[in-house]
Amino acid sequence: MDLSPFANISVSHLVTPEFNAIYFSLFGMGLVFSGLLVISLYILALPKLLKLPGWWRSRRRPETPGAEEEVVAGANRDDEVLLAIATAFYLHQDFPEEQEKITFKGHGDLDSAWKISGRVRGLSMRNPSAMRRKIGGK
Amino acid sequence: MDLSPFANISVSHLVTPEFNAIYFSLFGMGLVFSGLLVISLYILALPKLLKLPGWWRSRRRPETPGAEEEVVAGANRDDEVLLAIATAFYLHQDFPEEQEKITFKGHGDLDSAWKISGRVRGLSMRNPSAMRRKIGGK
Amino acid sequence: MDLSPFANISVSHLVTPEFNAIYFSLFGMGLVFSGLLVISLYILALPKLLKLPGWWRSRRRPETPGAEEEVVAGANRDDEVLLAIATAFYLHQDFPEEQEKITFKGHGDLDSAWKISGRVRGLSMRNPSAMRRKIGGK
Amino acid sequence: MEISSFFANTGFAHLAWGNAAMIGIGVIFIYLAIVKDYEPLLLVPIGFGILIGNIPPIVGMPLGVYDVGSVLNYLYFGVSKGIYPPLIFLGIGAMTDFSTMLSNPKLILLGAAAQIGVFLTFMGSLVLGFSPQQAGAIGIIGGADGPTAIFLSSMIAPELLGPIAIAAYSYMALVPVIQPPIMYLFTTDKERRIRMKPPRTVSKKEKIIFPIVAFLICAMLAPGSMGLLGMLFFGNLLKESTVTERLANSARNSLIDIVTILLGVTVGASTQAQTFLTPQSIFIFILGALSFVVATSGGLIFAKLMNLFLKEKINPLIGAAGVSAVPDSARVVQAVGQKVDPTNFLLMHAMAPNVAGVIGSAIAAGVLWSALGKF
Amino acid sequence: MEISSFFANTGFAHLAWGNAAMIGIGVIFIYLAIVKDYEPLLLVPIGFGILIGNIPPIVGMPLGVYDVGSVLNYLYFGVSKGIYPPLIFLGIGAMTDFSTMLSNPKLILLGAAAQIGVFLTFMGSLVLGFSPQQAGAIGIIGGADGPTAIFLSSMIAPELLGPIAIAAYSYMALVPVIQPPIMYLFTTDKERRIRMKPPRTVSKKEKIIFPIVAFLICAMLAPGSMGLLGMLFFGNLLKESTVTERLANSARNSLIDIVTILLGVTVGASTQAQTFLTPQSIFIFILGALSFVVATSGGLIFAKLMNLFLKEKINPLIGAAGVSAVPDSARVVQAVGQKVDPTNFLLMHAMAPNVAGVIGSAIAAGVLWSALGKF
Amino acid sequence: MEISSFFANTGFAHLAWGNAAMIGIGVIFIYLAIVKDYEPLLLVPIGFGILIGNIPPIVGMPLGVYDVGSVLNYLYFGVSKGIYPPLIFLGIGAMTDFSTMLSNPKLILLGAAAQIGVFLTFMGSLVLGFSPQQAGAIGIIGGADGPTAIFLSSMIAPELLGPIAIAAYSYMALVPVIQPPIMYLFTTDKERRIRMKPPRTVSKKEKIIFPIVAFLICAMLAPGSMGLLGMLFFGNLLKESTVTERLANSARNSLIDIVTILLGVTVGASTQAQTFLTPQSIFIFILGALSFVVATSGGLIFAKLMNLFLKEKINPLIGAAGVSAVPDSARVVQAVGQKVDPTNFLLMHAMAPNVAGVIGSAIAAGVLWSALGKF
Ligand code: NA
Ligand code: NA
Ligand code: NA
Repeated sequence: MDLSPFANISVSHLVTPEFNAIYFSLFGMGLVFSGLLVISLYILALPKLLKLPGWWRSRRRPETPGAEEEVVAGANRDDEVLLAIATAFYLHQDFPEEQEKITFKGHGDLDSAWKISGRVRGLSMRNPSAMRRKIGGK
Repeated sequence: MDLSPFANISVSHLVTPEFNAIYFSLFGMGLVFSGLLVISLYILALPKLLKLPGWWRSRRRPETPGAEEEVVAGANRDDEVLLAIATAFYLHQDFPEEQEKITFKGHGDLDSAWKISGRVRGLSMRNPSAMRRKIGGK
Repeated sequence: MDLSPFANISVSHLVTPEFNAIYFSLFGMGLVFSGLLVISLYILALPKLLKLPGWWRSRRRPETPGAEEEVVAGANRDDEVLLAIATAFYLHQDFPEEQEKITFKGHGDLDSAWKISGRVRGLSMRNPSAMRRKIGGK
Repeated sequence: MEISSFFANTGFAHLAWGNAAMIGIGVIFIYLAIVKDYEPLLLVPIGFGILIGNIPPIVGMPLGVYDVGSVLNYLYFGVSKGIYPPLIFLGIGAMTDFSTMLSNPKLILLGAAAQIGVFLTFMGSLVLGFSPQQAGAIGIIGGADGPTAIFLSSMIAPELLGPIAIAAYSYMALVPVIQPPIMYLFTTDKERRIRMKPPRTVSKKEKIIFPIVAFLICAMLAPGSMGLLGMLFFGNLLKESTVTERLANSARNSLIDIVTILLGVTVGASTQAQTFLTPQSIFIFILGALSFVVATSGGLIFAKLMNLFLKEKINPLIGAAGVSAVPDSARVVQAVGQKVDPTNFLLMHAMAPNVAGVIGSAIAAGVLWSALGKF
Repeated sequence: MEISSFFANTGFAHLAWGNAAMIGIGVIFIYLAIVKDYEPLLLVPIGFGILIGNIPPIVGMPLGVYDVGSVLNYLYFGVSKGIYPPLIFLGIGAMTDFSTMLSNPKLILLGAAAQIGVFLTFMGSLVLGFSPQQAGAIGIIGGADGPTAIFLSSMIAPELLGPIAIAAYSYMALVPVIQPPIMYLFTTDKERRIRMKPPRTVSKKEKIIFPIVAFLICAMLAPGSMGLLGMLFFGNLLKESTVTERLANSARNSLIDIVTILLGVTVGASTQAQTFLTPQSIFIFILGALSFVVATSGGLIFAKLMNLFLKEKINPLIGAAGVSAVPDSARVVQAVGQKVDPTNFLLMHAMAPNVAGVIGSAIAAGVLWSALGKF
Repeated sequence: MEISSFFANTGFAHLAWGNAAMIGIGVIFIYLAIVKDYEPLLLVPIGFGILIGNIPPIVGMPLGVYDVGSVLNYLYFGVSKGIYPPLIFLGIGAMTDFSTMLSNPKLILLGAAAQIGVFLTFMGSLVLGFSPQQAGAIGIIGGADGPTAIFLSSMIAPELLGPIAIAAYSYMALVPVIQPPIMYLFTTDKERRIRMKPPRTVSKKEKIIFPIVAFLICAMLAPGSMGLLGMLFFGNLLKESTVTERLANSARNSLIDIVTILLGVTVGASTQAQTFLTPQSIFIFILGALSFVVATSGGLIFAKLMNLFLKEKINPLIGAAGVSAVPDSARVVQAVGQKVDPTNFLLMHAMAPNVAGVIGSAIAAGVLWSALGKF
């Protein structure tokens, strides 16, 4: 085809025994439309679904977790705060000169950076106001 | 060679029928020198080349772009500012409590971070003082 | 096994002619214990080892380096400071309008970011107080 | 070993006019990126890659992207196997905010309408004598998504990957030049003045659930789009989940940057004049331009059609954003809209068809792949 | 080419109940990660990966992790060849502070005791009819370290990699649910109130020398653990050396994030119902749960044993941290301890067995590999 | 399976004196990096890699860099195929400021003069009985650029890659020890006092155009240098273009860090005593030291030669910076210069030959490759 690029031009290529390009293209556009149509219908439906009471309960739980959970979550929330104080104090005795830096490092390493991001998020989620936001702004 | 490393030492290795190492080394040094010499000559010549009027015009254009460009560029410059205000206002109504954060996110995401860097640069380039700097300090 | 998962259950698998799993498991636990035991013994011993005079001297050296070293290290310490001033001054003349930015860039690039981290660390290590910290807190 | 053979090895000896021309094109790409600020993050790497790719090749030394064992060949692996595009989609997903789309779902259909450019170009390519596989890969240029175009052609028409990728990225960069005339042609001044009411607030929960459901819908309908859309929606979930911020952050920064650098420079380096400057390539560029025109028109016309049925009219300009080329075409809409009414902010509304267009062309690619990948 | 064959290609046609079930599991993983905040950095990628992996496969299209030439297959390479786990250990080493361990070395033995879970589960798996290699890979689930489990099974039982990885990460995420009951069972209220005196200061020099010597000891004893522990201690040296901060920083941020994303999504995608939902997998999950229970008990009991000989008692709760699952099990210790005495801070002390447990299970993996990798 | 075979598997059983010696060397590398601050970003990874590489190998277990299928073997791929060096050059380019070189181009020639070290060492190696390919790879040690040395030897003498890489990085680290004596030997006190006038300001446009033109010149003259210099100048364009800052940023941070970690640790791990401790290696270290001495002398002498013709004299000390080893040799120049005149700032001026030296040795590598890569 490189030698005579124009030789091979023909509308007949559109419909061959084994492949009907027009038919296929219509089908393809149809599939693209139906895909995005389903998505937009789903988006329209979602807010209503989220209103259903059942959902509320299941989503509410985190705000008032079960006993076992409470212990862990609750304790975690406290220790984050108390631990910071304890750590700051204990480190203060050892490296008075570089308090801030080490305090930060100490905390950052004990409660590894790798996990802290998730943890902090977690706390904010348990925090009611953040939770409210998460459930839908108002 | 591992067994008798010193057995194989001989100046004769420098010049063999198929490879003259001395000749080659001289050539190699020559090529290295010529390469860096051409670069330094080019560097000496460049400032003079950049003085040529033709260059000026082509480089100046961005400061006074053509009609079509103007629309887009101009509009972009404005909307960055106005949009920020509009967004801030519109978001303020919805999430009064976390204005800054969301305002930033909203803007950052709409006008995706992926492109914003390029965009901001672009604006600064269209900004005359920045342009002056770009063209050469004075 | 997929067809009749329960058919193949038998304690006899633990001890076969070619592999004694019980024997092996005891050995495995032993190896795990011995490994961590050796580590903990080493940790117990280390502080005492570090007290040995020989160690002190070898570790002290950096605080009072040999003549040759002194030149380089000493000079480096000074030039970091003086160079900053010199650079700031020399750049101030050329780009009065964007002093900070360029000053920083200029310095950052001359004394490449790639190396600066190592360098700065290096200086702090030569700095007695930092050194003291490095040797053990008090 | 003769010194003369050295001069034979220096590039000058082999420099073909084609290479010189391509080097010129590479410099123009870099110029457009730096001075005109057209898609600089893509055109600078591609432009420099074109320079690298057109240093005349040396026989027996593995240097070019096509020389087995060369470094460029190893880096090109991510292009030729279609690995880089999904990773780029991962990063794009981690930086995309679908809330405007969620707040006004009917605008999504504009992103579907623009895909007409893909299929008309597909048929046009068949007419010009390209094989169905090649035609499909050329058609996807109309999707205005570089990664999608590279992914599909690496799967069904690898022999055309270079010209298709260059065409796709070139026209994406030229969107501010290509689209405005078409937008003026198909819209009246009155239509361009239409204002749309601000989008509703979208709850965090909607944002979190969206990528999961949207992925399932698209992947079920067109499994071929799974690779691209899976990563796009996965990246978006990392962003919206609120608990994986650090992963989303690395995905939309170091990961996408590194992949973009490698993809750009190797795609550029794949344009050696010897293989690139062919009549086929010229056809591909013509068809590519056509596809952008058709896609833009499709979005505009469909928007006008929708207005026949909608109570509260939409501004047909935003139909042009359906071609994606995120977010440039949305910016063009904003710019053109503001020319007639400086206080009219269409950018937010245009983002909905814009991101929908990304999904639309990924689905189209999936359909083309599953239909043409077989035989 | 028939249109009907298209519908045949759309996922719906093939959707098996198994796939539907797995998709449900994937959604649950994501739910637990986002709402319950269980190991979100792992469960979100794995959960979404499960969705991707259970889109019904299309014959002839390379889409899944097991289809040669598919993008997922290339990304899965890092899992199947055991490349990702050492890189993750590199990042973990660059963020781990061994100082609590250095300040109270006897607590290290608790990390060894917990490995009893590995070997008892190994024997249990043999009894259930698994091959020695498979049994070893299943046993290591008790190590409560995802990367270690993936590494070992990729080496000696690749056919079980999917279920083992999922089991390991699931139970690591469920540590806050699994461990507390066992901790209450094996400890008295009085024991839970034991306070431990604050750890001594550790000199910078000790921190620098530690990773070097520790690596040599472990690698000499169990060369099979070299790959994982070499990277772990190397990363830690980068962190402590004070002169390679920028390398440590990239290792614990962009590198580990990128690898975690790729590992998570591909491991998730390896759980296609067709290969995943087997009686073997059910056994593996039962054995995995067992191994966590045994490991926790082992740590608690050994702590009580040590108290028989120690003058200043240790709080047996910290024995439970020996299973690693860093740092969640240490947090559970802190939480349970504070329930009886809110002013008792066990977290620091629990970190010692916690990181020791990582080393311990890596050694165990090395032993299993060198013993079972051969025949 | 006998327990005895376990002890046979533990490293102690196999520990050869050679391994012990190499482990000692690894520790020394780490010591020099941390305490003496010699090139810590390279010596720490290499040093730890030496430890990893000298844990006595276990027959039948894929652990070392040379064992097909081992993790280290996969990571070593980037070294053995020469993929890492260009990526490192990409990052170096993205952090290099060529403005001092642009402001005083005649100093560039000093970077050429220093390459005499490469070619004399090449001839010396031939005399010692190395093959031309091996001799070329050994000669490039005199280029004082680790990545260049690794790249060339991976292409023409892979069997010597280990010792060459170690020698190159060792001597780069020892530049502050090796160079000063030579600098005193070849320069008079009066010469060391010479002051040079501050460099002129370089316009942004010059900085942007430079990498493009410089690349074309170098690649045309020595296509073999294309891989390294293409990436170096591409990275520099990303930095200077002002529109691709985010790409330059990722290239000079996460990308170069990750590649440096992997390159360092695998190169270190390639020094198993069994293959490393050979008479060849000893020759290579002797020749490497020689090459650094010759290169330094070459730069100094050529600077004095230039002064015979120049009106405004240059300080010959900066000739020593022509060996590159960026930026250490430039720092040594600054330090030695300040010893005689504390108010004389040579660092800026020394950076010109310093970066020119990088380009010079890449060209030399290209020449050697194209000449010796063939037969
Ligand atoms: Na599109
Ligand atoms: Na463990
Ligand atoms: Na050099």
